[in-house]
Amino acid sequence: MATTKAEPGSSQRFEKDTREKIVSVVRHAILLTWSFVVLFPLYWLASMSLKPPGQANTLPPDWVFLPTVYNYLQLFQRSKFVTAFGNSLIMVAASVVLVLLIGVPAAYVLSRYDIPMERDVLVWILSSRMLPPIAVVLPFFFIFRNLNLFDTRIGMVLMYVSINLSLVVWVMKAFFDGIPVTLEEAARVDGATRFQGFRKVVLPAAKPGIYSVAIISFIFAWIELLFGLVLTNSKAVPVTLYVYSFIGSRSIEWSMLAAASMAMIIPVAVFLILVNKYLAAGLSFGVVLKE
Amino acid sequence: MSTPTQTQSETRTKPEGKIARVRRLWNDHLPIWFIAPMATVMVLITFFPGAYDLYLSLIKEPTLNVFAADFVGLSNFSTAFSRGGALHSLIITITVVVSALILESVLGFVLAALVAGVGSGRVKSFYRVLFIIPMAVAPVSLATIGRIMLNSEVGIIPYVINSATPFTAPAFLSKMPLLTVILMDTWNWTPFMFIIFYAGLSSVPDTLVEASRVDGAPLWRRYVHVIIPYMKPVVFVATLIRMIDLFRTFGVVYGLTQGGPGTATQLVSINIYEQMFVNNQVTVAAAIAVVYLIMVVALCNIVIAKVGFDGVWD
Amino acid sequence: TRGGTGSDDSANTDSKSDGGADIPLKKYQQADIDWKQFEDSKINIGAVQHPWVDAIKPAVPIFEKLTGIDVVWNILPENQFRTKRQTDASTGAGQFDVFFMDQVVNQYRHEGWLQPLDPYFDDSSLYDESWYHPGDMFDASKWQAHGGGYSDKWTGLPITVEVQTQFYRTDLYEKHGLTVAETLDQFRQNAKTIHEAESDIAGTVGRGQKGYGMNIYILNTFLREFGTSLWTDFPNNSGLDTDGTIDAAKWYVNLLKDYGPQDASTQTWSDVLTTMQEGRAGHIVADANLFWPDLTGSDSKVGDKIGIAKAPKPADGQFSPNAYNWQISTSKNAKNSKQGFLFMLWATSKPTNTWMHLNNDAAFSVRQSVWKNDEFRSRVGEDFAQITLDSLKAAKPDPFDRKYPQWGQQYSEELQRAIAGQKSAEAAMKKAATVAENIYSG
Amino acid sequence: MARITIDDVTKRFGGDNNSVVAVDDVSLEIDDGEFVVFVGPSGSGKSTLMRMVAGLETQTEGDITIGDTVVNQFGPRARDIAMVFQNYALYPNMTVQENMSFGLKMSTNMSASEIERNVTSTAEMMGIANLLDNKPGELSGGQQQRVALGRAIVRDPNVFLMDEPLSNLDAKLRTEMRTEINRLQNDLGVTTLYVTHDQTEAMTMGDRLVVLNYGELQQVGTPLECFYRPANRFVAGFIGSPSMNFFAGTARGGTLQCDGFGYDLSERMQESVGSYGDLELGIRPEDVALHDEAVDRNSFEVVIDVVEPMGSISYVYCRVADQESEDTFVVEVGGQRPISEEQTLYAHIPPEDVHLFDGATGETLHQRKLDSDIGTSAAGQSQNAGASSGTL
Amino acid sequence: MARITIDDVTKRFGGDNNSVVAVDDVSLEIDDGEFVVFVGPSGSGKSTLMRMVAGLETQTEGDITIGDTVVNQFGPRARDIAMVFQNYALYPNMTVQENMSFGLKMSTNMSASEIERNVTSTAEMMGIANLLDNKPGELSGGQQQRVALGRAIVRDPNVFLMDEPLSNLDAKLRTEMRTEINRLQNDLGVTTLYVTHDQTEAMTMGDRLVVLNYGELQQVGTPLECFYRPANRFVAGFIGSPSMNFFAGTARGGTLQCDGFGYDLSERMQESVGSYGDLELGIRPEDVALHDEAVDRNSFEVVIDVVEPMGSISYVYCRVADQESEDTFVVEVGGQRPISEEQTLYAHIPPEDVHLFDGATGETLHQRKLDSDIGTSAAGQSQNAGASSGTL
Ligand SMILES: Nc1ncnc2c1ncn2[C@@H]1O[C@H](COP(=O)(O)OP(=O)(O)OP(=O)(O)O)[C@@H](O)[C@H]1O
Ligand SMILES: Nc1ncnc2c1ncn2[C@@H]1O[C@H](COP(=O)(O)OP(=O)(O)OP(=O)(O)O)[C@@H](O)[C@H]1O
Ligand SMILES: [Mg+2]
Ligand SMILES: [Mg+2]
Repeated sequence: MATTKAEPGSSQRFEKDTREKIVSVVRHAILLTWSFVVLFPLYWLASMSLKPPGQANTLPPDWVFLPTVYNYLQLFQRSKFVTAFGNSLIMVAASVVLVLLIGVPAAYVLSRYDIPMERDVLVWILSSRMLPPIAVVLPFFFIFRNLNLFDTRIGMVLMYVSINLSLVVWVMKAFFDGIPVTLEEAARVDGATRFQGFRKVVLPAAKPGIYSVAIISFIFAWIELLFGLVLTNSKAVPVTLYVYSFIGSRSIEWSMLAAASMAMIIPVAVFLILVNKYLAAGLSFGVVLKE
Repeated sequence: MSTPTQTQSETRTKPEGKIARVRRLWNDHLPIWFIAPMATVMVLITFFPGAYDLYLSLIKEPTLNVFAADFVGLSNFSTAFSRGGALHSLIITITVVVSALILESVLGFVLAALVAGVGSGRVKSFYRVLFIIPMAVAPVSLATIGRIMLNSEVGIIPYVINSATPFTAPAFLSKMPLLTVILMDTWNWTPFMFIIFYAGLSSVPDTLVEASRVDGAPLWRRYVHVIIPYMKPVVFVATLIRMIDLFRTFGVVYGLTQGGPGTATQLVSINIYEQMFVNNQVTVAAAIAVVYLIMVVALCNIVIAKVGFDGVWD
Repeated sequence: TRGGTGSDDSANTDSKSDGGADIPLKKYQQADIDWKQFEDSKINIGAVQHPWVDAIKPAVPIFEKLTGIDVVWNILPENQFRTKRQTDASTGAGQFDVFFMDQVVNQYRHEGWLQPLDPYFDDSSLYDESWYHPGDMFDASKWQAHGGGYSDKWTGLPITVEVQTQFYRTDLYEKHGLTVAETLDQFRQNAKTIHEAESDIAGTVGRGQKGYGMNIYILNTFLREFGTSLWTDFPNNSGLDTDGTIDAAKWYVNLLKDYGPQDASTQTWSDVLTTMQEGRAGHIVADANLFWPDLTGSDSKVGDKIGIAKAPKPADGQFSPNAYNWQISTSKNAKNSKQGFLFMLWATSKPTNTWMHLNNDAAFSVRQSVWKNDEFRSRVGEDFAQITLDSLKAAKPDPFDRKYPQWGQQYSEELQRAIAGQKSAEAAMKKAATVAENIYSG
Repeated sequence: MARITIDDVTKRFGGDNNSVVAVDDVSLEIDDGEFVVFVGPSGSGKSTLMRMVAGLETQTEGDITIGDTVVNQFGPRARDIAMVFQNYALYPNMTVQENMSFGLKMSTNMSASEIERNVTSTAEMMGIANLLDNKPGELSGGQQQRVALGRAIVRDPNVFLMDEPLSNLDAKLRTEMRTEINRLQNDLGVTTLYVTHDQTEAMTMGDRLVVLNYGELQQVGTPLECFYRPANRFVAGFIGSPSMNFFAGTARGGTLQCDGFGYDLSERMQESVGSYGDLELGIRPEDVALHDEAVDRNSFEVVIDVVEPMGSISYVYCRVADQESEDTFVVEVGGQRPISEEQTLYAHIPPEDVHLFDGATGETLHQRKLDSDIGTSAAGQSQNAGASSGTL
Repeated sequence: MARITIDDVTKRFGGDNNSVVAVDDVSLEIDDGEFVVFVGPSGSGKSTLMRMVAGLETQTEGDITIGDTVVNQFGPRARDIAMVFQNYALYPNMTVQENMSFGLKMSTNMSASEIERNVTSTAEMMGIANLLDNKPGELSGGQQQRVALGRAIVRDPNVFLMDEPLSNLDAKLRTEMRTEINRLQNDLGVTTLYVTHDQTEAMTMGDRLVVLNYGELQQVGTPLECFYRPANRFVAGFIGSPSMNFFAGTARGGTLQCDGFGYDLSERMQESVGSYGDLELGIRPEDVALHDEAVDRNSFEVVIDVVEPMGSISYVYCRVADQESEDTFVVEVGGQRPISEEQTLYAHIPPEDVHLFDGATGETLHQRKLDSDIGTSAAGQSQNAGASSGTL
């Protein structure tokens, strides 16, 4: 027994180690390839934004170049851009808050109470997402003009809410399904009203779901264009529309466009990094979570 | 014996002030208060535009005055299919939806599985954030920058392909527009599938995977027979939502190709746009939208019926 | 000025942005027009992201001072602007008092969304013919401002005109000993030479992208030069399947397929421009003179190597380049049409127009006087000015009938298909003809 | 502190036509300060009954009174109860401190400092004072359980409700916590309802046991009453581990004829049984004796099937030698006694330890004899036994 | 069927500098067909050791041999084992039939009909034949457990691995399944490793016990060896429920001076102890006698703290009257014996039942006497005890 122990044992271990190493190398090779696929366009975008105007599309490319923040300075000197950017930040953030305020309680009710025809209700909610915006923008234009919502931030906030509400309801319903009912019962026994139980106990427990759906809603609203185009004029113009303004009918300001596009990525990236740790748990759609 | 009412009161019945009464009303009917705003918004954003489109699709000249409207039955629908290219754009849309959905799901899943297996938490976080970023690129930017990057003369991508690989870069936008559009959408939206699948994967119990390993299942069978079925709710909801979103894709494709060359990438949404904003055929556009809505709703119901909510939310 | 979307604060212009205009008010006040009658009102202008906007904006404070009317701009890229304009007009919202008008002019007129300007011209408090000098405008421009010949009333006032010309790389021509093409055959030959001799450079570039203002804008020139026209018999025969059209299409399609960039069929104005700017093409088939400022500007790597010439024609054809005008119009539902008319008048008046062209990089005057102005000619270059003037004088603009957008779109799709190699030029044009005729018959 | 009265309470779940009767016409009085344990198989309605007391479910029929108030219409909030859940139900986002303060904040007007004082002292009592700033996710199972208890205790409620609070703990911890809860309840004297299906907990914790089956009350009494004086075959079989052995048989002429052996009924038994025919004989594993030879007529030959040595004792599974079926019964013997499988021995059932049950209804007909007075005195007042102590 | 050899196996988790040693240099031979039970407190490395045998973890050092093959480099797939998990780990999307066929489909070339035949016959054996078309979600805990077992059995593997397979079941079901697994393992004769922390399972199921603590092997032997002949204080305390009572003391001149009482060491004891000073005396609860009066010098006065009546027996928690601390020890007495709290009695520790341990290392110095030959004969071969039967 002791005869052939040490040598083959260690060599076998070595082999197993190498196998694990190979698996890990292949894994990272694939992940890095995709990282490259993701990063290359982003890198190109960034490099366009950091090159002097006129040098954006040079071929062969200057892989190495002296970066300049000239474009960004230009961008942020244009008061319209700053206004639109701020506009968008405010409107989108407000819409995320509002859509959560509307959607999360509704999702809670859908999860906890017996709703007649629940399935159909859920599909109906999802159907609000099925028509292309282009097909609904005219009716909304009417509503907005008649309700004096045209070219108002409130109007845009409502529009963004309508884009994201179905998503919020679906994701959060699934998430609430995974939170044990005993938690609220404990709160009620502890003397909390149903609402207090929801607000103080269930909501905090739903944090991962809320953060996840918030970031996704944020993104969907942040990149929205068509409603912004048709339903605003000057006061509530979102940043997407401003980005468009670098695309002239005669020429495109490549560097500025790139700088503006990069600037648009930044809030999302920051938000993403902030809620990163919740993302894994937040979107598992009712599959019961491991602790 | 007394049969207490279904809704118990939260507090003992004492003489109550106004505020207390409001509070009681609030708490006793909480579900109604909770669901009412959502229901209101939903009614507004589904019924009104839907009804409007339906109305438009049935009349001759667009007018808001229902009494003056000249109802023409289904003639707008026949125009949509005879001259409006509705069928063609439906086929294009379905092609894009199906292939992009498959690509994004598979890729998203593979990436999620690979990232989930990464040992170090920091590296994991890094990939997780990085892989989501493409979603944040606005369609305007993506389409415009994409066009120039793909440009056969001055674009960086053909340049890199030509100079760094043995292949010759194809003319992306003119010779393989549909594929280019699909790939572009894949770049843009694989993150959505990735993050949801990632969340789903992190919730598969380890023992289940181990049980299948002990049972002798090789890697791919483990995924096919054990992990993916376990994640069914996640897969189902993610693909359903992505499918719906794909059906209404507009910005990126319009920016890239405007539906061309010819009508090679003319999605339904682009067709509706052109009918409405180029041809000024609002009623025909509405007819296409109605057909399309019916189709998507039907499709969703079929998918839901086939796959079922069972095992999704029970 | 305030409000508006887009880069109106300092976009595209460096230092001249802040009301640097210095046109004496006197030049306007000498007109027999009651400029001040709408003091303290406001007009909304819906505009396309276009050099004209950049050029006139610095002068707008003068208008505001002259009239006491506030000007609010809404500036958008062409496609987005169209969407917005259509929404506005079709829903009767009337948010724009003045807006850019293009190929849809007769469609809008036919729908009753457009307001003819003649009543304002007849209003003596608003208009002074002797001061305004409409005779100075090119006939082609005035013709297009009357619904492209479909209306006997003013549909708008023309603001810019652009005409077909050809641009070439002087250095390459010199290197390969080429002469500037006058005929289509020569042009093709030149493209061939450059294409085959230079590895990284395409023989030619041209707009292949579909759209009623895109590829067909160019083809329309050639089909006329081949002796045919659009709507040989309106609305029964579109003229798109005549021999002339088919020959023209064949020539254009083959040229781009043989010596153009690989993805010529998808190229837009900005693609063409960038390709030329980056020095990756020998010449532009023949496109608007308005390429000139950007081709020779600071963003261009070949700025000092660009030559301009008249558009080529078939050996036995008649030189008749296409010309296109933007006009500004007002709608039926606009709330301040009179104020808007004052603005149109002011913006297209001789003093403003001249100032823009002398001081603010404009090069698209609809007034002949500018093209003859020495100061202007020396600023933009003698060649450019002379060739543009000659071309404009011979120009034959497209008639935009009321369904032009619709059939034009499909016609351009067919042409794009041919350029992309999906079908032959002949088949494409025949199909386009059928479609166009069907649109009127069915 | 409060007395609880459950009066003809019935709970049906589901629609009118296909409803499940979870609790079936149960009446029960629980004295102030009493510790009552609900036992019964899974699905017997223990949780439902407790949840109705909590106000988390509304009974379909009947009244529940806490103290002097009929609480039918009150939500849990108004009932002044505290509950400990099987999965602890700690609020995951709050620290231990916050978890414990939550109830006080919600249901009293105490000042923050007062709350803190209470929480700290309770935490000290529970030995979790050093965990106050941790989140539940950072605690072990036992610590979480302590927090859950502490959260209930700090509220100083009228009634404690505990639904299988220990079932997620491992054996060792469970023993520890069991003693702790016992001690606490003794000290605090708060009326307590406790659901379990653990034998040991049932036997050792409560002043009284409430045995439920299919939503129906089977027996209410002290643990020892239920053990020695089971009201019916169900209780006899349910209480005690290993279970009581049952032999079905027919009484004929003073002899109970079972499968494989006959058993002579004593006079006392014959009196109790009267004219019943089909009976079941019940005998606990520890009361059966195994001999090498038959000792009297009531001995019968058995074959040893399996021996489970437990250390100080062994469980021996025997098969009656002459019987037709394969059924075995359990006998408890000393751990050091050498018995091997397939061995043949003689089992003896001492008449004084025998229970007899009606074969059809399961009703108890005859009870074992007892040395002390547990059974006889208690058996009579079984339904309304007061808060007698758990010791003898 | 296979023999398993675990040879100097060590498992470290985590990085090089702050690693956790989960299993520490364990060597073990398991005979073909043997049923070995791993016990030990939580975190002692039981699961880790088993998972290394399964191939789910790779050992850091050492070799594992199954049959004649060193399997270090094989994944679980190649080891021909079947495993039963604590939470069953049934595939929720598959029917029972599919769950049971899955392993066969994956690891053999059997035809579909053959698989079906095997599954059906196993299902019949396990009494779940009527559930074959159900999904796991529709089954009760006990049924799920049966399916999990059936899934393992149907594969006819070399080795069964079971990690606390019964811990999610309630007491009654656990008893049932315990006997069933025992019977099955007897019938099938497949080498089985079984992890548990349940006393009863540990004592009754295995041929041998493997006791682990902090990843180190404490003792390997039959359950009764471990019970009666513990190798050290840890095993003595861990095996048996309630635990053995320990009294720390100092041996001086033939007397062990403990807190509150002195205990005269018998001659045999003094021999075993030799010159050790600090000792611990161990005595099992069932071996202590409680008398009304002192019986000999080794009796001492105790005050009764708590009495837990369990039916046929009661556990009495006593405090040594003269001791300084509040510690109690447990005594098992007959269930009907009337003892009440705060009563004063005399505890007697019979010298023949006493264990003595080294106070510092915990090593066993002196073992109790035994009537039969369990201990003496077995103790010597403790490490390599063959597949001796579990009965005496
Ligand atoms: N919300 C409900 N809807 C429908 N039936 C229910 C509901 N809650 C409980 N039941 C049914 O009522 C009966 C009693 O359930 P209960 O939970 O009270 O049993 P239990 O004694 O607590 O069981 P366990 O020991 O498993 O916890 C069961 O048949 C159960 O299926
Ligand atoms: N994957 C892992 N990473 C790091 N440490 C681990 C891992 N798995 C186990 N450990 C550690 O190894 C030790 C042994 O764990 P193991 O699960 O084998 O214990 P166990 O005896 O099975 O306990 P239990 O009875 O609680 O199941 C513990 O300290 C545990 O924290
Ligand atoms: Mg229960
Ligand atoms: Mg374990």
